[in-house]
Amino acid sequence: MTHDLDGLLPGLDVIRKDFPILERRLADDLPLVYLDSANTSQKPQVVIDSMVDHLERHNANVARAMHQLGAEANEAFESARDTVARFVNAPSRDEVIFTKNASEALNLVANTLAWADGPLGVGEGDRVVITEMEHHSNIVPWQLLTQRKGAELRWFGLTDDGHLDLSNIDELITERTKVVALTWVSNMLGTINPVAEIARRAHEVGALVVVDASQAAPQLRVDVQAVGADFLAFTGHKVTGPTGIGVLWGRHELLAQLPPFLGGGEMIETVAMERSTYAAPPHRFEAGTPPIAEAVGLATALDYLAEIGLDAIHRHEQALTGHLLGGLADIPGVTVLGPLDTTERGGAVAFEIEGVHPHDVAQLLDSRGIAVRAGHHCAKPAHKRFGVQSSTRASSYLYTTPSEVDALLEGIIATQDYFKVR
Amino acid sequence: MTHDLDGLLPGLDVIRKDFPILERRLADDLPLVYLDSANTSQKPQVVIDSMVDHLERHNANVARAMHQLGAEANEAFESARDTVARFVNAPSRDEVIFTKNASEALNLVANTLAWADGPLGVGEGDRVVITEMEHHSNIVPWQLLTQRKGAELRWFGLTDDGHLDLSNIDELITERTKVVALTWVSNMLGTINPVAEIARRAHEVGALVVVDASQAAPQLRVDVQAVGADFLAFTGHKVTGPTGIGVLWGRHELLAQLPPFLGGGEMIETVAMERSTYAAPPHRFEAGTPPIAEAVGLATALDYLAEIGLDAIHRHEQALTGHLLGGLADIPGVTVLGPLDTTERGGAVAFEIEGVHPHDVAQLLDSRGIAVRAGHHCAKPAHKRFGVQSSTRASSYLYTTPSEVDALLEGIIATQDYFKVR
Amino acid sequence: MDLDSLYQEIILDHYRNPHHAGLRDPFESEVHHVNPTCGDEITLRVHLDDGVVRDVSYDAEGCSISQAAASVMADLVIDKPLTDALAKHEAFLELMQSRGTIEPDEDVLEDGIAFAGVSKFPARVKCALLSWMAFKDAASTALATDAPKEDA
Amino acid sequence: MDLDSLYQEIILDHYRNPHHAGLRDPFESEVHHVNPTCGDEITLRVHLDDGVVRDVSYDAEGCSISQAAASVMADLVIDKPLTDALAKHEAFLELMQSRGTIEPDEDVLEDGIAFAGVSKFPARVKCALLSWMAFKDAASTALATDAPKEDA
Ligand SMILES: Cc1ncc(COP(=O)(O)O)c(C=O)c1O
Ligand SMILES: Cc1ncc(COP(=O)(O)O)c(C=O)c1O
Repeated sequence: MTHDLDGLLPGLDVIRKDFPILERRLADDLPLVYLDSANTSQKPQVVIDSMVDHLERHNANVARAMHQLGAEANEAFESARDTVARFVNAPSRDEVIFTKNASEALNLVANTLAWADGPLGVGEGDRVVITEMEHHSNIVPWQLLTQRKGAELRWFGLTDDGHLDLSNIDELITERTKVVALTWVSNMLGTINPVAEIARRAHEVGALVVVDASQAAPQLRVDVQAVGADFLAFTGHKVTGPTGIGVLWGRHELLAQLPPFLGGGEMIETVAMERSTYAAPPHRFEAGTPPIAEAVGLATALDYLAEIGLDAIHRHEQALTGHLLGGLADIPGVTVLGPLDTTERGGAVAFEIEGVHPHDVAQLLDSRGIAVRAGHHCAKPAHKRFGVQSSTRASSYLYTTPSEVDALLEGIIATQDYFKVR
Repeated sequence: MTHDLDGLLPGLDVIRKDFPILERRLADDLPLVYLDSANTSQKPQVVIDSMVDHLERHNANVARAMHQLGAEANEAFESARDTVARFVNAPSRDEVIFTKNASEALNLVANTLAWADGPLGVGEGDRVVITEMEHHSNIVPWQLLTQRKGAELRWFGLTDDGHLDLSNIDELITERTKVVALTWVSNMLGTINPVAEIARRAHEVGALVVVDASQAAPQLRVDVQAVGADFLAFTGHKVTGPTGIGVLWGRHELLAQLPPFLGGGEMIETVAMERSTYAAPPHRFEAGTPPIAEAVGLATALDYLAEIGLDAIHRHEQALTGHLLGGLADIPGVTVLGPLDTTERGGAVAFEIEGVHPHDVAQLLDSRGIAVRAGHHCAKPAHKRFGVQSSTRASSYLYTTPSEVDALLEGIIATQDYFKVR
Repeated sequence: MDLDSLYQEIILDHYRNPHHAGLRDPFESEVHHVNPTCGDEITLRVHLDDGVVRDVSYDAEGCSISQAAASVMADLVIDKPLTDALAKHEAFLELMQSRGTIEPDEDVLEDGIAFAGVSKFPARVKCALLSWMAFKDAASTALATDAPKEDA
Repeated sequence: MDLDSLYQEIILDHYRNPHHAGLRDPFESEVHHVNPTCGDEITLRVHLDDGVVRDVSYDAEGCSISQAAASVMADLVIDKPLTDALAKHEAFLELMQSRGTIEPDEDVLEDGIAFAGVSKFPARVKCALLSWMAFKDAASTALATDAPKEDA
């Protein structure tokens, strides 16, 4: 099989050397073929090293400490905020809020909108619109919000080929619609949604647009201004950064009007026993000691991605995805869920093998050192829409090689053989 | 000055070698004298190494992954839960919830009590009792809860010598009281509170007891059963663990009755577009990808502390605190805020120097390589109670030596000289 | 990795031809259990009579391990006194938690001994236990209904 | 660490004997600013008349740097046209953000040049700016009141 696909990252071998885990040997001394990057990405040495350096040399609490270590830690933490602001092209660094993951970021928006007085507040009779392809983390917060406030939850359905069904957009996005929350890239179907276009429609009726960029940030250039979002969330561990950190970007004018989310240290202006006043954004939304070493690691990760170039990473993903989709099409009994055209999708490919349950597929592949994900990928409704309970998902990233895709394709055939469905 | 205080940790020199940052040289090539451990603790090499090993060899997402790396990561994460359960003597591992810090843990309790139906819910006319020595993270969540629900917030005042004023306990803890939330050890005054006794009184009226153990966990043996708490929170970065992780322990019977906190992946049982059902505790309260590498680091940290022994650490802290309090008493113009008897306090000592503002004290000390904290230490009400806007706080830990305390005492005298107040 | 110890022929046979599948009347209790991690589901009914498990019927969706486990479980408990059935559950649970260290007793677990290999794959243990947990849950509910007779 | 460049004699003098301290009438606007990190506070009043800063009075609690900055600021802006006062604010802000790289202009900042050393201590920059931020805030509110006269 060919290994010189168009669009692959130049120096892929060198890039792979950045990721120590890729040298791991698994059971039976097999090399690791990691195709679960949409679940979590691997970390380059430089990210790990930056966190180690922070912990070994600069560790202190931030914001509060006057001493040299404190100043260093604070500088490192706040300059991570600058890095994130650059990464998403935010108009202001004060629009960048550090959370613990993308899920907290989305809950932060849903909760503060529930508590907000005035025009931003979501209340009885208001409508929130989501989509059927959302990750649970962009469904459940809105269910909780609408249930608690007596608001209405509606959603875009999906077409058979895995796109958003926008045919009833005028019925869904109306004067009553206060929020439209949707994913930029589906973690199950891989679909890239026309977020800018939907944002434009939502803004026409004055609705707020919340974009879940958890799967977009790793592989597309994120420009919050171009996409026209009001809020945008992503998570550190999927962009080669550490766990324990996520990002919420929000338009400053909106953040300034929202009430606090969690209460505690760092988010206050002044505290008396009777009542407190709150700091300006972003600190208002960052209660307690933030993920400091994690912010350091995340900033290093974003710089690492930016240096390689998001456009180049996207091309790499497209090349691999094309190679994978082509290979899958050649195997009888395999069905892909989601768009088949690589220009319309990200690098996560969910598929079914007739006669073999996804867990058993994943198990067989694992016995060959190939790591994929089996299950509902936190997208039960999208699975239900396609009449399946679960699927197998392979997802590549900037360190993935065509031969790893080939290994997967061979592994699928071996799975069919093992379970005698070929 | 004497360096062989009674109660110091044996092998202190060896322990110090575990902490790479203690070799840091600051400006003017001065050695680091880190006396800000109540703000955040330093990290032993073994904690850093365990996180590096995880990231370099075992990194994968948890719960969802079927492959070998996923099983390893899941095993590491869930066994960290076992370690925490052991550390706090929890009856069940399912009572241990990982949060992002102590602040989130306290907000988790306050929010789920706000949303709970039935007997646990806090509503109009109900009372929440806190104390005047709480950290902002154990004040603001209860202000938000009581304001949002029309409940009443009351608090224990403080005596002049820095203890809780329990004289009006019968008036505060009544049939209307639904929650009593208090700190075990004050981060400003150092006071150790009689939590078990107060918990007993609270339980007599059926109130829930929430213990903020953020300052206790680093230096006292925590036994949730002995203390009689219903919920107990602490934070990773103060127990020689990483940032980005905290712990909420809660009685299983209560957790099982509480509604979810944040919504998203991992916390669900099943999700449909219309509605979802939720997983059992602890997962119900852990939305999204948890702090995995951080849990690994935290478990290593707790094992590290347990190996040295919490009782031995407590004795060490008492020895140093006694030495510091003795030294401060000998310097005219210095006043300590909080109890003067070492048996009644932890290792954080806040003080004032007449005629020099705490920031200027901290600055002078910093120029000598001594790191202390100046400000309100997220305890504004307690400062107000003692008629001060801010204070200087020195806080020791298991790696602190008597000569570091001596350096502080000399630094204080030098500060007085510099500002000509001696 | 010893795949064949996981996918024993007996397991694959039960997977391809599950015994007692489908939902039947009569029953005293019906439960629905989900493995939230992977989404495997089972709806399971128990018919108890005089302390004896007269029928277990189910509708399950899941992997080979979870499907085969349901089939074997039904074989093992149907027409057994509930106490025996629960003892088998205990034995199976212990086997699953053994990480391959226990030699299962064929007299007690019959085809269930084929699952010994599963215990070496921690991620799959939940699959094997899903139907057993559902059975235990349903049986205890049914027991409440059946109680008067048992007392008699 | 060059402590003496931070704690210049001029700064310590202003700290010990702050100019224009205390709250006075008349005033068009009063603001309260807090440095949430350390708790330093200032209540500050501005009296504008015909585009001229007639008085700045304040009640401040804080460290030597923040107290001295308030004193120097009041010296610099009182009896100056508001535009000049705001220009001085800009110059001071620029100095503070310079990390020691700017040579301040004594004609513009007078005693304020003593704060050049503060810019090398990032943690203290906020202290030096607290009163200036309060002044800017109060002045813009006062300006709204004063506006008709200014237009005249
Ligand atoms: C007593 C007390 N409670 C709560 C906290 C909050 O901890 P964190 O900032 O990690 O949430 C702290 C530390 O800052 C503390 O000292
Ligand atoms: C599309 C999407 N949204 C949200 C999330 C949630 O991210 P996290 O688990 O880090 O909160 C994920 C990943 O799990 C995702 O793929």
